[in-house]
Amino acid sequence: MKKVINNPSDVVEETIEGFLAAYNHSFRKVENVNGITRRNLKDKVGVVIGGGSGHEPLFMGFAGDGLADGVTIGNVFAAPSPNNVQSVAQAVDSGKGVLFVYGNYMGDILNFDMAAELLEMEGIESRTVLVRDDVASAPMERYEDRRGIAGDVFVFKIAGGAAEQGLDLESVAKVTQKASDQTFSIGVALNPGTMPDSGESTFTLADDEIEFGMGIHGEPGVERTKMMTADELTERLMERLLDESKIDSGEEVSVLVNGLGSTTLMELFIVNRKVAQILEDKSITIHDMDVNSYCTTQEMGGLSITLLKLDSELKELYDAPANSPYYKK
Amino acid sequence: MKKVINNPSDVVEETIEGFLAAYNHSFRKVENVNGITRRNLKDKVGVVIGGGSGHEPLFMGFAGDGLADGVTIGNVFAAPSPNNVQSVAQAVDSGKGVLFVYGNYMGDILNFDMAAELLEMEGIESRTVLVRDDVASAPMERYEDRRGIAGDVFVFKIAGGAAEQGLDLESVAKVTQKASDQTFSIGVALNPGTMPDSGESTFTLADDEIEFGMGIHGEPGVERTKMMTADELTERLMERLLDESKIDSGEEVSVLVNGLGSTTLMELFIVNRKVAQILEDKSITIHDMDVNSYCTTQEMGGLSITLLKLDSELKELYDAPANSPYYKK
Amino acid sequence: MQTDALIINLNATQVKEMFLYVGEKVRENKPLLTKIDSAIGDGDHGIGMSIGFTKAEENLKEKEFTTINEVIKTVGMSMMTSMGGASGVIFGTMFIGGVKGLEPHEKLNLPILAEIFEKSLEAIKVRGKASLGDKTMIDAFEPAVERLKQCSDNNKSLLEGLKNAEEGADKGVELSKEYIAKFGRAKSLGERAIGHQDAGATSVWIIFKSMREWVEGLSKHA
Amino acid sequence: MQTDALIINLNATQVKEMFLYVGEKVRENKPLLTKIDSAIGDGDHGIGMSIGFTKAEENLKEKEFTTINEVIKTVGMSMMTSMGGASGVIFGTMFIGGVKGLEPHEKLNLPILAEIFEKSLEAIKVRGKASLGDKTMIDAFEPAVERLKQCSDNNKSLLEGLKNAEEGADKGVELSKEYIAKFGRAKSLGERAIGHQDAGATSVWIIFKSMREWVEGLSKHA
Ligand SMILES: Nc1ncnc2c1ncn2[C@@H]1O[C@H](COP(=O)(O)OP(=O)(O)O)[C@@H](O)[C@H]1O
Ligand SMILES: Nc1ncnc2c1ncn2[C@@H]1O[C@H](COP(=O)(O)OP(=O)(O)O)[C@@H](O)[C@H]1O
Ligand SMILES: [Mg+2]
Ligand SMILES: [Mg+2]
Ligand SMILES: [Mg+2]
Ligand SMILES: [Mg+2]
Repeated sequence: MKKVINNPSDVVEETIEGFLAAYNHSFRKVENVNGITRRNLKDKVGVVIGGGSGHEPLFMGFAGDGLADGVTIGNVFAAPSPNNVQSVAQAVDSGKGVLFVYGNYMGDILNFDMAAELLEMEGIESRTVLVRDDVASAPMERYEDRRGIAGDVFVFKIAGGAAEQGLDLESVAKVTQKASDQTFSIGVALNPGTMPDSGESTFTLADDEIEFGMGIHGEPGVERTKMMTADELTERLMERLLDESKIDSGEEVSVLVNGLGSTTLMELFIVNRKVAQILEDKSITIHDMDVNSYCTTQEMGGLSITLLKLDSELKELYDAPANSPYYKK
Repeated sequence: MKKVINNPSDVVEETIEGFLAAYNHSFRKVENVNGITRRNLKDKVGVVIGGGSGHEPLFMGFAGDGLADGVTIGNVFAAPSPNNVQSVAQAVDSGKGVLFVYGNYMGDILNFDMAAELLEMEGIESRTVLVRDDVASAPMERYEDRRGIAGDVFVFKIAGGAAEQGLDLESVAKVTQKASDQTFSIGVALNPGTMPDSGESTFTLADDEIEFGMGIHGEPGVERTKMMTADELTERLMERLLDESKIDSGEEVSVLVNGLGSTTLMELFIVNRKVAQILEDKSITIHDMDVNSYCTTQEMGGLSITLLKLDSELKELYDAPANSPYYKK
Repeated sequence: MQTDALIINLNATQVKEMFLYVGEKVRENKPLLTKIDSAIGDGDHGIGMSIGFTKAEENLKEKEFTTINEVIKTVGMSMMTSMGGASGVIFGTMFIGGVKGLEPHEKLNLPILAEIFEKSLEAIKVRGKASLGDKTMIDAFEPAVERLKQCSDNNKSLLEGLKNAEEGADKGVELSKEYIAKFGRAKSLGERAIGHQDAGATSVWIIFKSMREWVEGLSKHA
Repeated sequence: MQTDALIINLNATQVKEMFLYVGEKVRENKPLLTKIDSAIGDGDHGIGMSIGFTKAEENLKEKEFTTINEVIKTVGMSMMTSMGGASGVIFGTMFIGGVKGLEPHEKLNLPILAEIFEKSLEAIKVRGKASLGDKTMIDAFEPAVERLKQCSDNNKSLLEGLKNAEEGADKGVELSKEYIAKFGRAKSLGERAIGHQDAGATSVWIIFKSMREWVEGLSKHA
């Protein structure tokens, strides 16, 4: 796999430099660590998101007005270190505390939790909301084991919206937790991505095979099957998603059809068309649909579908303005 | 190559349906043809863009406030038919005439020109601006042979901005033509895309080879070389681009680093970092940088760099608000 | 059994049947055309021609025709409106261009066919600004049209005319290998296009070949 | 020539040299560790450990040390701050955890090493909530620490202690193949993880193996 990179050990630093070269007017680098913050930080709860890199535009693309204030960026597929998290949190804290929002992975938890302890010693209060949207990653009985995938986007949006409203840390954490609890995703993998460092594929799949429920780091899914049509594939995904989420007729959702990297927008639109048909057939109200490649794994092929079940509080926050280079509402 | 599609002959229709399922509030389908228009059309010159599909989010993603009013969509890599172009133009015309903006390809010219004749018979006036940004596609002496690639985006932006200002058709065409004349791009290909219909690759390249100047349909480029680092590659591209465009110190540009499909945003940022360094070294002022995959060729790997040389008129139009699902200013 | 010489006129229904057969053959050759266009173009010519003739079939089957003008116009309009691409207009014009302004005919014979395609050729040249040797479908179409005229001038049968046209197209395809492309997506290839035949020229040859086959079949089995 | 029994104490500079050597060996094994992590994890363990020990080398080389606490803390802090991932905290804790609150020592001997790693093991368990048999680095580290303690209790030499620890780690790695992962990215594999050794456990084994090699080299050449 050819990658347009220089020294593989510099990819994260250079990615951040390239991001800031373009969006320098709105963001600045946090000194000494791989992290960024918004320039116009406000007197409000700071929202810090992050995780391993390699999933661009996640996470950097989700800092901005009505979104995150700071982003802590690990190496490719590796959680950021405690001091990285800590430095970003310090940079965004206005005295009102910091909310961490990130996907449920052991590495991230270890590092963010350690950072939270260090911050506490400095008198900076923090709360954490884990994103656990991937319904294929563990059954409901082991909900706490579910991983975070593209659903991140919806939870970041709600957290950013709530913080922007000026709520206190406890309240921002509470509504963000609700958003996380109401966010459900499922994905399907077609082709692997490759690690920029080693050029190794994240998994292997036969030419005519796909895997339902595979994670964004190549974590094993729930079923490997033959390739099928877009409509069949979408039906399979939606069936499982509606079943797991218990979202039913009369309820209202926002939808994200997320590409994993190399899957084209054309394909995502074709899937989205079927998603809309299925939701309409089930009398589930579509509040909004977003079709984009927000949470990628290098040039991995495949997609995920995310549903955020809305109540009036979440809907108001979902609709609140948001503005970053890669996400706008 | 696995593609998430249904019947290959339905990809364009279903892509449009999926797009409209998501963005139905802002766009509507043009009856009987593969085309869309904005819902809130204004009493102004209509801007119609389009071309073959398969390059998503081009072209559909560039209709909206301050952008195009209508989009005429051909089959994969095939220009839209004359009646398709005509129907979209009729749908957007408010009596002030229609500006066609599209890339310089024989198929597109044949179809748009024929549509223009048909429109003239109906009393609808039209003008055409061709985008010819790809400096690698023909030498300056054969400027009229240069193809249009990602530079489309800048020219669409200016056309949309000028029409939104309420200028008359002649004036919109004139400033759009200036933007086209001042837009310069060059690309490099790493891996082919595949045709959704046949699954055929658009070209072949050895595992360690890249091709400078290759077109977005796999048209042959100017040089096939071994893979190199991101910095070397960017230097090569920028040298040629600055040389061909004659953009020099003291001048001001907007920059687009465009991914061709499967090349990751991480890689595009790494390239953008170097682009910024080179422009700064040459004392060329960077007005704006955009790093995105706007003009793709299915899952083709590679990227292009586009420079729009700004004067005060173009700068004002560039900065004017624009809002579509895939492009915002 | 009818002899060659007897096949002088085709009525509108026969012309319709003939173009249905042509469409079948073009569609059969989709992979070939795609492969040829892949070598020096963007690989979609087979797809486009297939779409065009599928639409033509749809529109032809739907109706009864009394004039051959209507049949040929239907083929052309189907291609023009459904295909897109360079070849949508060019091949659309190959049919529409020749019947535009032509007085209605109930029968097609060689002189009329020659007249129609002569006008088409002109229309294509006006539209696309290409001429013989530019590595386009004209490289096959122009020699085919010339042969039609010659045969018509010499009072040959329709079948004889088509046989000659097919041969002319075939030779044109061969010659197109030697040309440098001046139009379309092979243009930037320069010298590198040499050795590869033009996709559109190949389609022209297939069209004449299958017209000839159909008329030949009629001669044998009628 | 010094005999095994004579290697009782290492001063701070020697401990520093030893960990520079350990770092070299871990970096040499980057492809192996990556491969193991690829089988059931996300394939970045070798990269992470390499980054950590490169940073450790940088920070160790930069300074003269008087206490072994400082050396070990430097190794741990380097890993903790540079690596990220699960293993950044876990392997950082493997070093920092043991010297936290420990009175300063100028020399490292087997009892002190055993004490340090015993504390580290506890700290890792508190942080990561894993225990023996959960298919983590603990599967190698816990038996290694036990062997260190036993040898220390029996007044064995540092080299003897390290030899035993290496053996314990090695066996732990073997046993880790049979476990189902309860933590980290292999967790969702369930039964499918069986047969594959844990990446972090393998790192622990490499660390003890290279500590042993370095001390052995010292015995032979000193
Ligand atoms: N200006 C022109 N005049 C005549 N024929 C042309 C012209 N441009 C292209 N063609 C024909 O069209 C063919 C390509 O058709 P097709 O592949 O369907 O369209 P596109 O080039 O838009 O992909 C060429 O092989 C050539 O024969
Ligand atoms: N909770 C934990 N306790 C102890 N060790 C752990 C824990 N989670 C993961 N590990 C160790 O970390 C190793 C994985 O490290 P690495 O691949 O660098 O991080 P990541 O899992 O974040 O990709 C595992 O093989 C395991 O030995
Ligand atoms: Mg990892
Ligand atoms: Mg084409
Ligand atoms: Mg073509
Ligand atoms: Mg790992």
